[in-house]
Amino acid sequence: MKSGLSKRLEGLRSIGLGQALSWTLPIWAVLIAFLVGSVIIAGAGANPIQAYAALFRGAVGNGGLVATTLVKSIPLMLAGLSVVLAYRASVFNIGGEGQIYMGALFAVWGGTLLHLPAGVHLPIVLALGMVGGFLWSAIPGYLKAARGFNEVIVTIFMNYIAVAIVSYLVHGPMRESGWNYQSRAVDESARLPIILPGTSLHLGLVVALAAAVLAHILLFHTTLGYRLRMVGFNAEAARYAGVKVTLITVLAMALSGALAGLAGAVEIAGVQFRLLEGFSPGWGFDAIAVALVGQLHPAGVLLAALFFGALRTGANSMQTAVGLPMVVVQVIQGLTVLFMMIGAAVQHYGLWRPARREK
Amino acid sequence: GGGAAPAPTEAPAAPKLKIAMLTSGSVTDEGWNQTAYDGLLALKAEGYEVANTENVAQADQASIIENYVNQGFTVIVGHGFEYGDALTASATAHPDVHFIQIGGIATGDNLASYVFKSGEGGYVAGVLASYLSKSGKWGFVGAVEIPTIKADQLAYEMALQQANPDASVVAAYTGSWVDIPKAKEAALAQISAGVDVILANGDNANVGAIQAAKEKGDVIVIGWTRDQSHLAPDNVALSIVQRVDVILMNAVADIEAGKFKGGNYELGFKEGIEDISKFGPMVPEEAQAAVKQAVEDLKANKIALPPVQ
Amino acid sequence: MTTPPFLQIEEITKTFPGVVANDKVSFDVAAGEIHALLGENGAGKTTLVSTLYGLHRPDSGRIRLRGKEITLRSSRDAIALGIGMVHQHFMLVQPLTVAENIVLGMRSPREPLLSLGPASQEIERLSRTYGLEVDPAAQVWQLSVGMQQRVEIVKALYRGADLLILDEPTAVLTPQEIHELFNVLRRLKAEGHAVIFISHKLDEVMAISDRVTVLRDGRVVNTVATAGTDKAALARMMVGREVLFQFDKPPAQLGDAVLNVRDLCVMGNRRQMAVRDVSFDLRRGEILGVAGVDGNGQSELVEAIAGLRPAASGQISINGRALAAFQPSDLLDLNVAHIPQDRQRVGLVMDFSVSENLVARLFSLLPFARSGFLQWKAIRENADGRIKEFDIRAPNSEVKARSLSGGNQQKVILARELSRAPDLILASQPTRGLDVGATEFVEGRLLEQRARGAAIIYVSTELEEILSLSDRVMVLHRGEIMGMVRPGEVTEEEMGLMMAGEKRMTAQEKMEARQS
Amino acid sequence: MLETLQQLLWSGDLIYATLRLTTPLLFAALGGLMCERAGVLNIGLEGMMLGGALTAYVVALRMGNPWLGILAALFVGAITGLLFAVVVVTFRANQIVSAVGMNILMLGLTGVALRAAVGLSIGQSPAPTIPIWEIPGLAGLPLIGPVLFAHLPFVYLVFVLAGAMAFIFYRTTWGLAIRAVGENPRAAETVGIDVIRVRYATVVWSGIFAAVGGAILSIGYLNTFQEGLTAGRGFIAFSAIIFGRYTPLGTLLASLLFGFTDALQLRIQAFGVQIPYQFLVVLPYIVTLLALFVAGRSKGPAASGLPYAPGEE
Ligand SMILES: Nc1ncnc2c1ncn2[C@@H]1O[C@H](COP(=O)(O)OP(=O)(O)OP(=O)(O)O)[C@@H](O)[C@H]1O
Ligand SMILES: Nc1ncnc2c1ncn2[C@@H]1O[C@H](COP(=O)(O)OP(=O)(O)OP(=O)(O)O)[C@@H](O)[C@H]1O
Ligand SMILES: [Mg+2]
Ligand SMILES: [Mg+2]
Repeated sequence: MKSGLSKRLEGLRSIGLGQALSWTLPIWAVLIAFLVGSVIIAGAGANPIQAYAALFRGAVGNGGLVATTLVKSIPLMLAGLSVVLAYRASVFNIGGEGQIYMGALFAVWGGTLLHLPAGVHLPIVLALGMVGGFLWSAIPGYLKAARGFNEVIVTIFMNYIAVAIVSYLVHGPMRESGWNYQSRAVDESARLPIILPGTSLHLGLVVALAAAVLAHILLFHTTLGYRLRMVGFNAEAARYAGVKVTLITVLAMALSGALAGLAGAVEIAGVQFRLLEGFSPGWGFDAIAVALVGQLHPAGVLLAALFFGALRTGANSMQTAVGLPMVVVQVIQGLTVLFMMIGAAVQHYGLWRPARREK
Repeated sequence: GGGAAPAPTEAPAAPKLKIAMLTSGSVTDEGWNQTAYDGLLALKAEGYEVANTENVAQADQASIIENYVNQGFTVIVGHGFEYGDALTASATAHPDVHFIQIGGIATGDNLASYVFKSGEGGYVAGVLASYLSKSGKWGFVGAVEIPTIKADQLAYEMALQQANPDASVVAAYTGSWVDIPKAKEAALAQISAGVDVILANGDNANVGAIQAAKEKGDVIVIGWTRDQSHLAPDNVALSIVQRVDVILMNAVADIEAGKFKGGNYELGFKEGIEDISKFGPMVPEEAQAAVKQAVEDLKANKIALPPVQ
Repeated sequence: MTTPPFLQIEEITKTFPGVVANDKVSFDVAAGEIHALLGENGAGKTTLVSTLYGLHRPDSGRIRLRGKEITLRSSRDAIALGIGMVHQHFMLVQPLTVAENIVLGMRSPREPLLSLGPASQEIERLSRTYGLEVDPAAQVWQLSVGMQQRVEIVKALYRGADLLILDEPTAVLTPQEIHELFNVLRRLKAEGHAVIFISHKLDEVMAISDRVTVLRDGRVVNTVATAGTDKAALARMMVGREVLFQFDKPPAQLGDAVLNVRDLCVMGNRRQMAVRDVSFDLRRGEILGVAGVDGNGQSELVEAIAGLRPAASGQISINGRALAAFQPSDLLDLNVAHIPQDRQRVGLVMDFSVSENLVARLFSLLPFARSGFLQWKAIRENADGRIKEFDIRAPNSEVKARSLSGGNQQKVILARELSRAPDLILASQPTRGLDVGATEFVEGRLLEQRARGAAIIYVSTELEEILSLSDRVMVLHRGEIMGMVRPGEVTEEEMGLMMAGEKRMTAQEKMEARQS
Repeated sequence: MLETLQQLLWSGDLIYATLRLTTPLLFAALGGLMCERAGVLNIGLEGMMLGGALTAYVVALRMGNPWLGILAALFVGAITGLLFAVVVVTFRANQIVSAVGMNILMLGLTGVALRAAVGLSIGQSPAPTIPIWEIPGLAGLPLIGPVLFAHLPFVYLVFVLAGAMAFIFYRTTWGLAIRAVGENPRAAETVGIDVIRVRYATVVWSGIFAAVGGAILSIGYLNTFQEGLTAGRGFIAFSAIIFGRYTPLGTLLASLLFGFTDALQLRIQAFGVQIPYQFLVVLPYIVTLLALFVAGRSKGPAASGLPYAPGEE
């Protein structure tokens, strides 16, 4: 028997998993979100055109801003890919946030406790970040696959626990000697080099692009990816075909966590260098939106992450230009996700027509 | 350099400074962030062009600073210890811009940090509390444990130890800057454990703690950062006031006078940067005098505060 | 003139995107008539009766009931007009009780409070009147399929149905149950109810109906009086060509034993022992039919052999290899093919392309994968070959399995499972729900495999089919072997008694019957 | 130390606080339970609570009457529920992801609306609050009176509602229809139940319930609002449903467990126990996870999370 929880995933499956949907859909979703957003902006007493102009200028107005937008997209790209891996196997990983924290934590350990030559240190630190996320998410993966726990609750709860662990560590054992509640900074040798001199754009972009390519290869060109997608679409059929469903489910969750952990590690090695409380502004949650707007395709995720990164970057200019609080950007993000989901459903089922038969 | 240099539209005459401020929380928090924002508004009233970004995530600090610099802002204020790295990096990258950190210790040629003398406020609060508490049980409610808050918690406890070795302080943190209901609940928990004086030091958390005291009637709260008596005039005995506006005014004046120097400045009662509000009606003369004396002692460096941990 | 017929269907047309499911369908049904609807898969039978029940809105056409034109916006309207329907897939809510299911959606006399007590009494009264025994307090999931069907009929009668529609009601019943159902239908008919009866089984249609309407490609071919026609004529109308009801099956060429099962016990989903002490052998070139009412351990037996379900005790050995616990992945090594009963939920990944589905079991082997990387070229070439060989009707190998018709989906599974010349084939209900043509195709392929020397386990609930195809037939009742018989040496009635658990072999007979 | 802790456990204050902390959660959870039983997963409870909290605050402040604030929150809750229903019931969009979008949207909207309606002087603008209602007669009882019968009216209400919901689910035709729709919407449709309407109704109610839960926070316990005030309570409510095995009583107990551990951890802190507060703060999550471990699997309604289109075969 299929459990109710795995059945509900059919809802996700039924949005087409990227195959049948038009690539223009996200564009429409974004446009409509901006249109509706403008009503809200006007309602809040600002001029939407000015606001959007400022948003646009603030995101890509000059080379430095483009670089910033890219930098902000990097964690979203990696975390978004993480979501894709899990969702393709029908695992709802809402635990990206906690996995990002764990990845960052492991990366900081590697970057501060190990002292290795450049060229060796950085890869090890990034790999440690993946290990952190991998281990942290293997727990809910196991609880789901072997004990039938609802992974949504478990991952949500584990987010809180991860944040608390990091908070405890930067207050206590890992606190930098001196004044602040923060960890030491990672060694220079553990940092991602800047790839565009004069900007903040670091090598993490290349890491994210490589991760996208690898994720694509993994999903569509390896037997593991075939197993993963098979479990995602139909676990029973997968079991019948000889796939070890429990193992693949745990693995999907853990690999997803590894990518989220990498997002944390790249942010440490590329931008923040040290761990503080409140290290992530909620990438783990934004990543869900990124993955879905990217239609659960690695390439789509890259573009969606760029879009969200640009929103984040441009938001500040919008605030200074028209005096709207930054949360307006969240309005647009939320609307984009909703319209994207509506659009996907409409494309899949047709509008107002009875759905196709699913016997 | 942030790519293409901005085209500063400076008038040939002495240009008015453009001042931008970053806060990690919301500027409606009745505490740390709102106080800073009030300071910024004071500058605005003086005719300066000001801008601010609130709820700044750690990951966004650098880019927002960069953005302001690109927009031609010449003074950038990072309000909190967590801006240390971002301000240090930007200060190096933009030697012609002035950077200010409040509540931290980052320094640079063009980066000055101002930190409240750790523990002074907590000590004064402790002295007052020792007069107001009947039960000998004192409470401390914070949101998230950060250096400034912790330092004041310790000084508060020290004042207590001196006044009454048998009394005890319990501290509670809610773990969230915005969870006011939980802060209220934490205060209620302390009150039910017999606490009758609470020092509230956690931005939004204060609002919750003060409401708990108000609800319970005879519990006293000492507010923090700004005068919080309006939240519960019958319960707020005193607020320790942090004059961010003065810091900013002074710094801006220094900049305009060409006297601005990077470095780390500790400021307290002596410098007029920390202050006490007016007393609530429940504070007896004797206690008022003791508090004023404590302030004087601090100004005269007569009190050895616990070292920052 | 005379009174108009009870129900008149006039020029009903219903299209789905890309399909004209009903094309100007017209016929009528009289009160006290059992009217059969016949047609191949996809002919439009279900669509038509769903329209009659208010689940679809026709694009055009009219429905008259007792001479008055009616408009059905939902099944609520249909129920109010006295139309009741027993769906192909039962429409029961499993965790609810029989009584709750029956009153569901109706106004209660104590609205909004439920009043299950009086309802239960009424249910018991109906049960007695029509011989439909049901327990109002039982939860539906605990009931056998036959009992669930009775609940469905009571549900319709409880709502005061004058017209009862039954969509393939016999597909899941034993001969005895079918017999009982027919008695019920005759009683309903005697009371003046009109009945529309859908079936693929021509014998049943001949036995129960007064008239037959045949649909093909959504159009009415003809409406004829049952008394004036015969099976061959009906089949011809349905398919549009001559249909052979007999295929020539050469005598079995038995080879070595492929499968030995000893004292096998298997637990079912409801924690009951679903298979009890089953022992048998199977040799190359032999088809062993497994007969029984749905839910008597057939699927558990097959699943245990396929490694999908652990054996509680006993032993299974394939080609002389006895494994303590088979894994589904072992089937590849053991060269066993498995055509699962539920082709859409188990046999296929509906959202995978046809080419991906065609390698579902084999994807990790050469030439489809090399050191962990999929070889898409090989996978596509394989698909093109299979599609041609098995005449799979798909626009290309990259369309999703979901978009194929049921018959073609089954062909995809056959094409995959038979591709490696298996030693043992486990075929569970491989023709269920398929029409005459598709059934012919599947049976033909299995006989080919038998001729090649494969050993085949063939599970079916359809007696006629099982008797014509098998070399030996094992009858299961509540997980026990009731009999191991040879077609031709047994009557359908005897088989029916075994399936109902009323006749069983002795232990001695069982021992002897183990081997072919 | 142990003595005081023991004292605390007996003091009644812990029980009082448990009830108080449970109430907003339970409101949201009961709302979520209702639509969950009809087959719609609602992780959007968080955003819906936030909307209710903001509305109640602003309206109570502007109109000077907390009850008008509650009324407005009910209305906004219904609207939010309606919007969610349009997205997931009519358009059949994925329920989990849409809810994630919904939560992001509501966080933004409440932030923008707060500034537009009240500006920055939130601290200077306390809203009138719902008064405590001491149940006449009962509140005077020794020991239990002040603990059980001197609460916000919503505290009594929510327990009554939990009971009422159990009654509705198992004793009325509506409840039967809701359960049927969640288990097998097709079957429900074939007996004339309007599946879409049932789902709309329950989702709208879930919005209303969640909004009340939020309103209790802003103008029941507090008199103010801040961005993100609900701080994850909607997610906890969502998990209380699953943990409570999709029944009203189970959901009630799960919410109580959560409220209790939260009240307890704050009291452990108040007694100066030397455990890093970070670990105490997450105690409710850890306890719930452990409890889940003990409770084992919990199976939701069979059609939970699945979009439904009427008129399919
Ligand atoms: N949702 C759909 N949308 C469009 N076309 C469909 C849909 N479902 C099925 N079809 C088409 O309708 C036809 C018959 O499909 P159906 O599912 O009725 O198969 P079937 O009658 O069981 O199969 P067969 O006749 O091959 O045994 C096929 O051509 C199929 O491609
Ligand atoms: N909801 C639907 N959406 C799209 N196509 C449909 C739908 N329902 C039925 N069809 C199509 O309409 C045609 C008629 O299907 P219908 O189910 O009525 O056939 P049937 O005669 O009942 O077949 P079977 O013998 O397999 O039950 C088929 O081509 C089918 O694919
Ligand atoms: Mg069909
Ligand atoms: Mg049919």
